[in-house]
Amino acid sequence: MSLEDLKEKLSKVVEPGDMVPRDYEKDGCLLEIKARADQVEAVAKAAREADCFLESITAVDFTNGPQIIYQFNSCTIVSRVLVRVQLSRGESVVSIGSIYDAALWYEREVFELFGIRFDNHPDLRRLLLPEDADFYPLLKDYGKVHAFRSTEEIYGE
Amino acid sequence: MGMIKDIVEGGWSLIAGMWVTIRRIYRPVVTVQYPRECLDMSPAYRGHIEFEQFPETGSHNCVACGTCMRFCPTNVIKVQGEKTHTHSEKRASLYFIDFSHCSLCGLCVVNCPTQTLKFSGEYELAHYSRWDGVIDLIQRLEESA
Amino acid sequence: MAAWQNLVNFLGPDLARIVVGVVGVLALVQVNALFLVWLERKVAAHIQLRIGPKEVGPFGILQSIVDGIKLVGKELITPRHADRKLFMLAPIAVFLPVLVSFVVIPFSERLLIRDMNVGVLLIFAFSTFNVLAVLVGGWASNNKYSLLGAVRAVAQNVAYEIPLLLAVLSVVMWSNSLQMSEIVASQSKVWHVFSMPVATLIFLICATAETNRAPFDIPEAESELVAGFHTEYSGMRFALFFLAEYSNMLIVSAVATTLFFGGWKSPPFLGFLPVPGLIWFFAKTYALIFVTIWVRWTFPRLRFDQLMNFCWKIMIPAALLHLVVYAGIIKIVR
Amino acid sequence: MANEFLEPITEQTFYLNMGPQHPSTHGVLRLFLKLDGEYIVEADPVIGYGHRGHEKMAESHLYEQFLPNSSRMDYLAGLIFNHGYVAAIEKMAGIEVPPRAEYIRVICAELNRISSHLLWFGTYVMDLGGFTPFLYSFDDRENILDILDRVSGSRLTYSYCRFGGVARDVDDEFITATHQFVERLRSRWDDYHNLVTKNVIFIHRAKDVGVINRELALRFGCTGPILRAAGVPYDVRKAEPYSVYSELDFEIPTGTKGDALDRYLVRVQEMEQSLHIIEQALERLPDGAIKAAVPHKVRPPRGDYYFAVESARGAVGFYIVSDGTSYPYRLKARVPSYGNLQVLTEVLPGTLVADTISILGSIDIVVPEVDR
Repeated sequence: MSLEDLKEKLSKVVEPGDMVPRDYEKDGCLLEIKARADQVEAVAKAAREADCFLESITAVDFTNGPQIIYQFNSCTIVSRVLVRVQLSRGESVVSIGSIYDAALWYEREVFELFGIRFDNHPDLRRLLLPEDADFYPLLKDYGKVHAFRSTEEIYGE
Repeated sequence: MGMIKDIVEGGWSLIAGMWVTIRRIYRPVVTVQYPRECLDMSPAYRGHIEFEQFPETGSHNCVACGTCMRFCPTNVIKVQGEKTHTHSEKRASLYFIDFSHCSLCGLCVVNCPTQTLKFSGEYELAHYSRWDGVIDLIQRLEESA
Repeated sequence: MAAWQNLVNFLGPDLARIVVGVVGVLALVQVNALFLVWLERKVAAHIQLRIGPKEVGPFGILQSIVDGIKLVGKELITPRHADRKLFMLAPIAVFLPVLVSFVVIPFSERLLIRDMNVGVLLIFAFSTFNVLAVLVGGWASNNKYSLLGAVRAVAQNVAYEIPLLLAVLSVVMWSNSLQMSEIVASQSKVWHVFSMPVATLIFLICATAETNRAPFDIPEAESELVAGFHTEYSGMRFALFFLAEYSNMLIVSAVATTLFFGGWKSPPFLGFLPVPGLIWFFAKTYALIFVTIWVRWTFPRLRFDQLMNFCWKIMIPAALLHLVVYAGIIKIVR
Repeated sequence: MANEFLEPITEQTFYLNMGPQHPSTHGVLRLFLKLDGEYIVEADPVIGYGHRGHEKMAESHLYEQFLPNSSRMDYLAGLIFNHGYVAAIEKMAGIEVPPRAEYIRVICAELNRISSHLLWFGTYVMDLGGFTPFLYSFDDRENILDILDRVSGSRLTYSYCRFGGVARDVDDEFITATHQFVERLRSRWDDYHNLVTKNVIFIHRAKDVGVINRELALRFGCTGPILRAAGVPYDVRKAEPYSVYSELDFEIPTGTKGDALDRYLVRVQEMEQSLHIIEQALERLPDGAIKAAVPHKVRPPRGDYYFAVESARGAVGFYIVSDGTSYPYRLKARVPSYGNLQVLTEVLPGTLVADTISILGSIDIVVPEVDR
């Protein structure tokens, strides 16, 4: 499966304007997709059909709400796709655990570290932290951090 | 027949394995009986830091600029300097490291502007109390001199 | 009064013999276990390019005595929900059959405690007792690892008992007696290891399995079941299990020596050497033990189902076939 | 039928807590197993006992200050993580690394990979009950540690790669010692194969055990030797060549079935390939500087960046969001063992307790790497 193939599959589920090509040499990924929270499942399905594997799910906390980042990559030809989902505070996302089993743990991790809930997740317990942890350590208002910024300050949009 | 072949081949593989181990019995041992004999440390070995003694001054060159303090990831270093008289250069009067938190990254050594820090070859660093990990580098330098 | 005296007269020499024998056996068992622990550590170390014990005594030979003293000094921990009585009983029960088995082993021509006419039977009857102790210990510990280990031990020992006995049966048929001294006598010309090598191999493999030694140490399987049936045992109770393991090694090696390697007899071509039978006996026994140790430190462990398959699909048919073939041979020869 | 007259058996299964303290969970991993006899019905790996919050630590540390943390995630392949982290920041900040430094990094990283595989080899066979190969492989591994100790000053957590180069130059003694080691390890293969690879007991314990096929590996995001054992020639060193790997010639060993034996063979062949890489790199080792001039505090431009390297266990990725200061805004480490461990939930059910050990060992996890 080539990158073009993946692009074609993805263009069916997101608007072409939301697909931003990235410079691999500079950024380490080839394509960035700005998705809405309700598009995540469709994007994951498209990636799965294009024979990609889920590299990681992570999140970044900004003043204007956390951002979830999904990374898909293919094991035949490098085609790293970054799916960026901007959430408002307290908003939840649909779990893609039914499409990628790897997502089950990544989502649990994001949940416990950022407090982002994943709908339809079969087992949303804490993974790395103790079961009774009532804090979300990677949020920028927890503990010692260097800065707390908005997305504009970093991506300049 | 296949089964008998499997048994014979399997048995042969076991004997080959036993041949490998029995030959080792008379080979020289490779372990070092540590407290009885010690190996030389490699020249690059990174122990905790200590002061370099410069032959020109016979002492360290620490000017207590605090670069090492700021670069230390775990805030291991505490340094204080004083001026002996108004126009003299600042000199370190207190230099403590808490080795028990040190990760031996060497950022202090790399970033030291006067190159007065170096790694020691110390490797027997187990202590009974966590306070034994606190080392006074100035005192250490004086004792070694 | 007369009856009492009669009893003493009747038992007298025999009683003295038994008392001295038991004391001697006890001493032998202890010293042997201490020596074997040291030997095992030393052999393992040299196979692995290490030195092994070296600090206590010359070549570290006193290391196991020091270890023993340490174990005696340790607290005996009983898990909270364990079956206390059985938990205490198991280490004793595992040690008892060891003592009994030594009664019939002929160490040399004269040196045997009791020359029973059912010697072989007695040894194998009591060696089966061993597994009961393991089961009791594993069950009473109230620990899942111990239980799994005990269950494995039972299945394994029951299975391997069969080919073991079948292999011994060939020897018994050949020498026409269950008496240990008779079996030794029957090997004056040819040792059974040369006349029936397959039976010897079967016996040695099964004996390794019976004593739970690697590669058949699945009841203890330290990387799977922590320590198997003796996970919860500490101090002297653990030491007794340990002692029993090494004594069992000595017993099976001694029995193998008696049954297959000519017992206390010297090798035929070395008959001119003025070496007493006792030395020959122990030399052979410890040579066999060395092989067991060597095997242990070479191979990985079998999986449980593979172990059972190996027994039921290879060992038992082979032993049965061997028995039938030898029955025919004996019929023809005699 | 007859069953109607029997007492209904409500519970046939029981739970077994394998770990956090267990001889073969390699660290503080806990496997929560539901057993039916010795057969596993359900498996739930419980992780997080060694969670140190490296990602949170990064947010309050300078880029330089996070450097020692990188090799403490995976203490067995510390140098590769080190390399990955440093290379990520260099790419971000546009730092050119002198070629000599790149070659030294590759040599040391490959040595580190071999040392990790050797340790795995020993512990895997030890999990299966064979104790002796463990000490033989440690004997060889000790040579690597000595070599790396000579250049980096540390035996496990190297912190050897620095922004713009490496911390210390290598000397002739390093080169001869590495050559000697390559020869020594090659001469040891025969013994290893006779002792382990051809051993009938070992083959029985590893063959057809814990089959992870391509489909399963992709669903769980497994990378590294697990994916390669399933027949997928995916190696970050080939797929997205970093450092000087594009100039070096090596093959990606693959398996066919994806069972424990395939994973074993893939790793053993990988060690041989690493030796091959080391030989080439030593031959081409250029002269020159070992460190580019870099500012005391690196300030990568704003934006996000992802960089992947191949560790001994699979694809390691560093996802870094920079806000233009000398502190990372967010640093995420994608670790290979995470996906590799998670696949146990699917692979373990239906196997025996003894197989659990074999599968867990063949997957080669490093728990501090999973926990981070």
